[in-house]
Amino acid sequence: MIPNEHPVTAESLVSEVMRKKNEGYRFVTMSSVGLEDGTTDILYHFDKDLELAHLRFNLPTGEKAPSVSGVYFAALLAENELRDLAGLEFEGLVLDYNGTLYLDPSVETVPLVNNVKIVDKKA
Amino acid sequence: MEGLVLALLGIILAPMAGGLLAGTDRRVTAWMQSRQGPPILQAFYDVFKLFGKERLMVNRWQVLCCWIYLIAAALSVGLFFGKADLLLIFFVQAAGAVFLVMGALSVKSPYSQVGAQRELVQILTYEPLLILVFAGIYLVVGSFNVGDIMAYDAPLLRKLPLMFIVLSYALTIKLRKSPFDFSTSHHAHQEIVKGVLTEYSGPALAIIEVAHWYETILILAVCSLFWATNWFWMIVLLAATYFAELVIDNTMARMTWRWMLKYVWSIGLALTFINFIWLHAG
Amino acid sequence: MLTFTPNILKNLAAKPATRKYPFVKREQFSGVRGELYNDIDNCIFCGMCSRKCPTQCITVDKTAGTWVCDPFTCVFCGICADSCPAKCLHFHAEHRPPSVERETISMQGEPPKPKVKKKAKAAPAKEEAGKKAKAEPEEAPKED
Amino acid sequence: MSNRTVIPFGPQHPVLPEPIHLKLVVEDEIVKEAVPALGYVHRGLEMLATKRDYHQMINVCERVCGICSMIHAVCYSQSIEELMKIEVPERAQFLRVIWSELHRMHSHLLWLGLFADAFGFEALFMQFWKVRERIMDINEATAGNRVIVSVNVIGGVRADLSQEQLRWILDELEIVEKEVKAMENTILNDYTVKSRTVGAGVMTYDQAYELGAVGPTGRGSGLKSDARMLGYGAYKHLDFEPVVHPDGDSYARSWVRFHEVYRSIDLVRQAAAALPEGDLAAKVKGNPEGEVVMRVEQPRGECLYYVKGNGSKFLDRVRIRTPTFANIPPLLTMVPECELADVPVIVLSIDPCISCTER
Amino acid sequence: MFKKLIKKSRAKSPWIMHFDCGSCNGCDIETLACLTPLYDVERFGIINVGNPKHADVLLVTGTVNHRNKAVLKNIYDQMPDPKAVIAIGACGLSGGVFRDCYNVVGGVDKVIPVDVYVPGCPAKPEAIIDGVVQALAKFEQKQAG
Amino acid sequence: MSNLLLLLIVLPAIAGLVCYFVRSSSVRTLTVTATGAVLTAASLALLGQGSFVFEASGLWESLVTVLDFALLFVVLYYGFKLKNLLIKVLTVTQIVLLGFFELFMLDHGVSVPALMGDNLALVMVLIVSIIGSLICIFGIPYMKEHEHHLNLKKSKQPQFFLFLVLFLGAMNGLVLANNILWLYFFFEVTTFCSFMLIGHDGTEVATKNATRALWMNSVGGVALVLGIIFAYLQTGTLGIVEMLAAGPAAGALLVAVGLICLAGFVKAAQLPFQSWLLGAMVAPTPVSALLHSSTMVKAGVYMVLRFSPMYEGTFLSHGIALCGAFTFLACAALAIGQSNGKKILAYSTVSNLGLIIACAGINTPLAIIAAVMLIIFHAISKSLLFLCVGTIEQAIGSRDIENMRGLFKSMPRTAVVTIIGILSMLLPPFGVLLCKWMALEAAADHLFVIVMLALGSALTVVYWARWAGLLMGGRRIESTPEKQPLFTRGPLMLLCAGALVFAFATPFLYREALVPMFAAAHAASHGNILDAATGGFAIYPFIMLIGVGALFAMYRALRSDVRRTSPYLGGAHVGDIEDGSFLGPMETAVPYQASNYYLGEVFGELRLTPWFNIAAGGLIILMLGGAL
Repeated sequence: MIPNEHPVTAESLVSEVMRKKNEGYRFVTMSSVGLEDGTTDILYHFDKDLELAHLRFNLPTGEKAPSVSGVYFAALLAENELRDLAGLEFEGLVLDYNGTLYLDPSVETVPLVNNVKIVDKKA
Repeated sequence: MEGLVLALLGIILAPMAGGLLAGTDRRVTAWMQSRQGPPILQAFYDVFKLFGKERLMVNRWQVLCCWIYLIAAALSVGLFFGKADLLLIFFVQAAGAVFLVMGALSVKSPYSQVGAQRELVQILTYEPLLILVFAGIYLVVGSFNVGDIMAYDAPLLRKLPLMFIVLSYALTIKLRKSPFDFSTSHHAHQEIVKGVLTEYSGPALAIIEVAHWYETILILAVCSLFWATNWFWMIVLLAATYFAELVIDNTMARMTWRWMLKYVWSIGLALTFINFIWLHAG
Repeated sequence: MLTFTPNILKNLAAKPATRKYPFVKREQFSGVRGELYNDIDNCIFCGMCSRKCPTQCITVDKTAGTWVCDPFTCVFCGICADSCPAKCLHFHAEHRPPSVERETISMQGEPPKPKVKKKAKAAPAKEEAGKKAKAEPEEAPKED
Repeated sequence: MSNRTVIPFGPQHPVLPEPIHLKLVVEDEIVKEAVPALGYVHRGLEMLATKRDYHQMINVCERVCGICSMIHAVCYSQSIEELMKIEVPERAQFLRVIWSELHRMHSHLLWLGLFADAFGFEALFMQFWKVRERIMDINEATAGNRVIVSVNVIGGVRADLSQEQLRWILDELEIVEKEVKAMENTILNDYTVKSRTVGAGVMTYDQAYELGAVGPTGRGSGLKSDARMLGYGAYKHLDFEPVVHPDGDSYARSWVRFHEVYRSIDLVRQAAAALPEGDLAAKVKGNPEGEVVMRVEQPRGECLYYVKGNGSKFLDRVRIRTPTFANIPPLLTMVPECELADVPVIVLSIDPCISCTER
Repeated sequence: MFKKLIKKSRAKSPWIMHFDCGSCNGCDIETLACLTPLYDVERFGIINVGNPKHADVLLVTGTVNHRNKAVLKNIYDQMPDPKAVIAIGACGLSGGVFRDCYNVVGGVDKVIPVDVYVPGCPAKPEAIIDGVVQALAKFEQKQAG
Repeated sequence: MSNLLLLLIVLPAIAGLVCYFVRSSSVRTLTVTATGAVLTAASLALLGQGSFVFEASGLWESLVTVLDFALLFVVLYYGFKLKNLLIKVLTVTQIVLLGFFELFMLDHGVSVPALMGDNLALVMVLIVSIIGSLICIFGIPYMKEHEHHLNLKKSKQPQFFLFLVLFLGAMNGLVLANNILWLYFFFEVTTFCSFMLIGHDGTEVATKNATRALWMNSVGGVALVLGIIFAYLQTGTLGIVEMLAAGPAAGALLVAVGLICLAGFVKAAQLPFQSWLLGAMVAPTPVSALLHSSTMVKAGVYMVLRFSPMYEGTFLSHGIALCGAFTFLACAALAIGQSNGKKILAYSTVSNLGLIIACAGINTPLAIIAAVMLIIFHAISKSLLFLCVGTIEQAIGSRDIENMRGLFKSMPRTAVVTIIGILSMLLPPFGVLLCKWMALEAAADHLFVIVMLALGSALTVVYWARWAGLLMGGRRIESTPEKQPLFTRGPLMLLCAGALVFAFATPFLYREALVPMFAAAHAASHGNILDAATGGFAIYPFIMLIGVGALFAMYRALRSDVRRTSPYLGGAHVGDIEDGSFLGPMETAVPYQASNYYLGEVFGELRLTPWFNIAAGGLIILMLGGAL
């Protein structure tokens, strides 16, 4: 648990992010952390006047997360990165590299998740 | 006959002088940058090494083009020393430049293409200036012939000081010095890699380098016409001009071709008009 | 325009700043981590260096008394030297020379025996293999 | 008729020291479209957190980026120290600041040189790099290595500075300041330089804020954001004010970086004057557990670490958000409609560090 | 005679090209530093050409990663013979600290033949100069084609 | 003598009628080919006989007058049919003026020789007969293919070849005319022929452009009629030779000459009248080739050149030089902004005609010789280029030069021929450049003219060089060569050979043919530069050197042992080495795409044309006003 952190759900995520934007927050980045139960936590970090604020979103396995790149353009890079590294998929990504941002097709497993194969990237 | 001998002499000596000049250029540039710099003969080492490399080409047009570039450059120097007509010399030189561009255009490489386009803009910029300089010389001497111009009894610099500046723009462009080094550059850090030269390699590159020496000598020879009455002053003038080129090269950023087209044409034409009017008035 | 002229003219007048490296070698600063070596005589083969090394480039075999380091993987961080309890790991200030083949530093020392009286036997072993770094050429691994 | 040219800018390109690919679509050399492709430097070192223990991870984090390695290590050790509630000795904190600022200086001088090279000013490049060698010498003499100094450990630092060394550093910085000053007129006032940098890659304050620009890239657009204002480490004891320029073009960014060199020299002097006596490192026991988010200011801007420990000596997750990662979206909005010749200038003006970005 | 001249010139004019194959920038800036006034490798006739078609010596820094290996191979193929390859730094030699990472293939010699290995993390400019000098000795003996 | 003239002028008309009425393709082929052969032979024979003066019988005189009016009424008919007020007004003006002149002013008692042949005329006849014939022959397979593309039910070829062949006769008549009324008649015939040919395809654009060509040329017609009337009033003769004999003109006569030159300007599509020639591009390629190289526009420069002795040393001369030089510069600039191959050729034509006219205006012997040589070389090179573009267009379905990138790969022969054609327009030792050289030497005393020529020639280099360059490309040796019908390849190869041979024959041509022809010129020429005298070098060995050099380069290119490699693409090259595609973002291959710079912001056609037209209009007014 980090200070100044709030949980959000799939439904409220985009609106919460929107609210942060309206409050004048700057988008810093997103982090993901795999939990023991197989789900993934996605943390959204924001900054305003050197104060950090965080949103925590728990993404169940196999589900798609809503993309916030429509709200903050800068999120597109972070989301594409998580797509590559943790195998998370985002819905409504403004520029979707579809898992090719970092990884060559010759890398066959999702890096940050154990023993998960990458399925046909090009499709 | 005498002309022929002189021409041959020019064709043989020019690359040696050009190579030495290139070596000196690099050495002095290095000193200006607080470096020790390469040996004076470095330019020759480079060329010999390139001749010993594998022939690696994208297509055969490039070989044709680089050879014609060399032949045209050598021929233009030969014509100059053989005291031919300035405009003819210029056209022969331009033929070589055109072939260099065409060789670059024949390759499916965007860098080469962009370089060729920029080279064309450079040709577009300096060609009229050179013609105007020759016209200025003609107005003073009454002939386009190198022999006649050499025989003229006063330094042209006195009557055409501004045309000499115009010529120095052409010189800077031809030497591929900053701020006009954008179609290709002696330095590696260029947005279009090596521009027109990107796809030439090995012996072809060596040929182009030798041709470049010829061109350098040719244009310096044109500069020398501005003080042809006295050997000593001619050499002083050339040395001073080349040193000024080095200073300019080392104190300026690379500009863009849009800037060059606007700036050089407007300044060049203005200087030309002023000088011509001054000639008419004087 | 030409604002840089004073600088370049000054450079032109002054001596070049170039260090004439392979011909004139500058004295190294003390404490520079140039090349790792093991004072194998003092090595107790505890394996601390091997465990602490972030690149895991050191292999220590306690029973055979070998200390093997892959110099091509070593990142010269100095953690091993800091953590060495016997203080037998050191750095030369001079950098490790380039090589044309893959090599490993392998050193044969006297494995620590629980028994005493090893002093006499240690000498010949040291002679043959203890020459600080014995380069062992190795075929460069080829992939498909 | 389509008069467009498609240029693959990279992955190998002389202007880019690092491999990144930009697909540029140009029309008469005006860039119409720029799409980046990354992944040429991606190593995947975040994953090493599960294979190396948290002490060894410091050396991995140092190698996220060679140029700002010191500051990466600081950020990582501060995260672990916060997780483990370790009190870092004051002297270590000041020493960290000195090396951090030396790193910032050498990074900025390096950048100023590369920037000069981006617009074809080779002599200026050489001069900046000549000055920079003095800082490299300081690094080598004090920390044992020129670039990756490896002075940080969890809980403090490994190397110390003696009084003579400090005096020598200050003397050297005196010379550095003088030599840098001699170039101020050229990089900031020369006609040719200005005509290449002024107006190239303009980003307004609002855009910079919206796109999350950090570091000199943001400060060049008037964004007064600098993680050093947080007062982490010894910065809270030092007098510090961020360097800001309002114009938002490449010139403004170079102005900011140029003046930050002076600011860093000043910080080193302050830190050297206030350097307290004391231990170099605190004792470390146990393993980290819990989550933490840590920010520091790198030469390129704000760097953020998210670390999650699970009580073992291996960490669950290390997430590194580097400044260039944040500055790439701004770059993508700066490049379109510029001239092809300005692409290197604009790309370099954010001081891209691809090895940071991709890790 | 001409052949001898070429051979001699070859050792006096090695044009280098630097390719960063996924390094942390440490070795890159040290390679660049070699060009700058204090080390000035132009003394040996070395120019950084930045274009494989002009280069004689390829300096590779950094770990080779999966996306990069094709690029490295492509560049190497575009260099005209004779050519030499110098791998610089722990990463270029073996993968260094990153050799366990999922996206790291390993040393440069897994993709292209390497002539000289320059160890270091990062390799010091002096070491790089040494490496180039060693490569020249090999390079002089190579034949075109 | 009269038989030869009959052959040259009347035979084409008859052959045209045969083509029209005998609607058989084989007969047409035979007729056209035979006519071409006969014309060539006749023109050579005429050359062999040297200059002459020919008095036509009164019957011919009356016939021409009658035909003249008939033609004008036909044009008037088309004016009504097209509902174009301008054509109507201009034609009526011509009819009225000409009628008034014939009825009330002209003294029919005095007869002047109808035809004459001096050096200039003979050279022109050669060009028209030989090059024109080749183009007509090229037209045979071309039109077949052309109509195949259009899917016509009923062939329009008979009509097409009627006008095409008739054109040759009209041109021969025009250049041989001594009676200025005959000149006017043939002038009108060429106008009408070009109108019919431009509108041949019958599309909306074709009709529109044909209409424009008609009214613009009618402006020329009016100017010519006025010029004739003024000239007649001043000199009292209709014979051109007689007028020229009177020496430099002054006062009102100068205005008359100015008007005739204006008519020439219109014919030669000088600014601001260039739009009709550009519009003519819609016609099938043989028409464009004919209009641009050997007929029509050459009629314009011929007229300006023909009357050059009359305005020698006057202000009008300077004005003409300025106008010509300005057209040279402006059209070269406009050509830079074009990617349509035919349009580039069109602008280049106008530009070169400007140079010829500038030479005429400079009016020194050297300049005049330069002008004549330029007419010759330009005709050869330009016809070659048009035929090449036509061939390429039929093969690749586009005339955009961007689509011709790497054409060498698929059409090696045509590509090489095109490249030679382009090079013959801009490089030494080819004739066009040598003429430009002479022109520059001649213009060195004229400040504004030389500045414009200098700028213009640099612009010329740009648009030619990039076109030639992008035709080149890689090709595997084992791939099959292209196939072409004989009548396509024949003219191409002949013209290409002509361009090469003439390049090497330049000094010979100059010394042996042109200088004696313009004997007076030789004496006065200050730099008989193609001789050995000034150069320190004879041009001959020089040209030999270039030739040997080029051959050596070709030898190196073909022989040398080369390893082929892919182009440099930042290391991201994928696929075949010919391909030039690279691996872009998202693991997708990005195909090669490159383009020339057209500098829309500087050299945009729409942007520049109005200003150029205004400037050119101003210059023409200045020129005519100066004549007063």
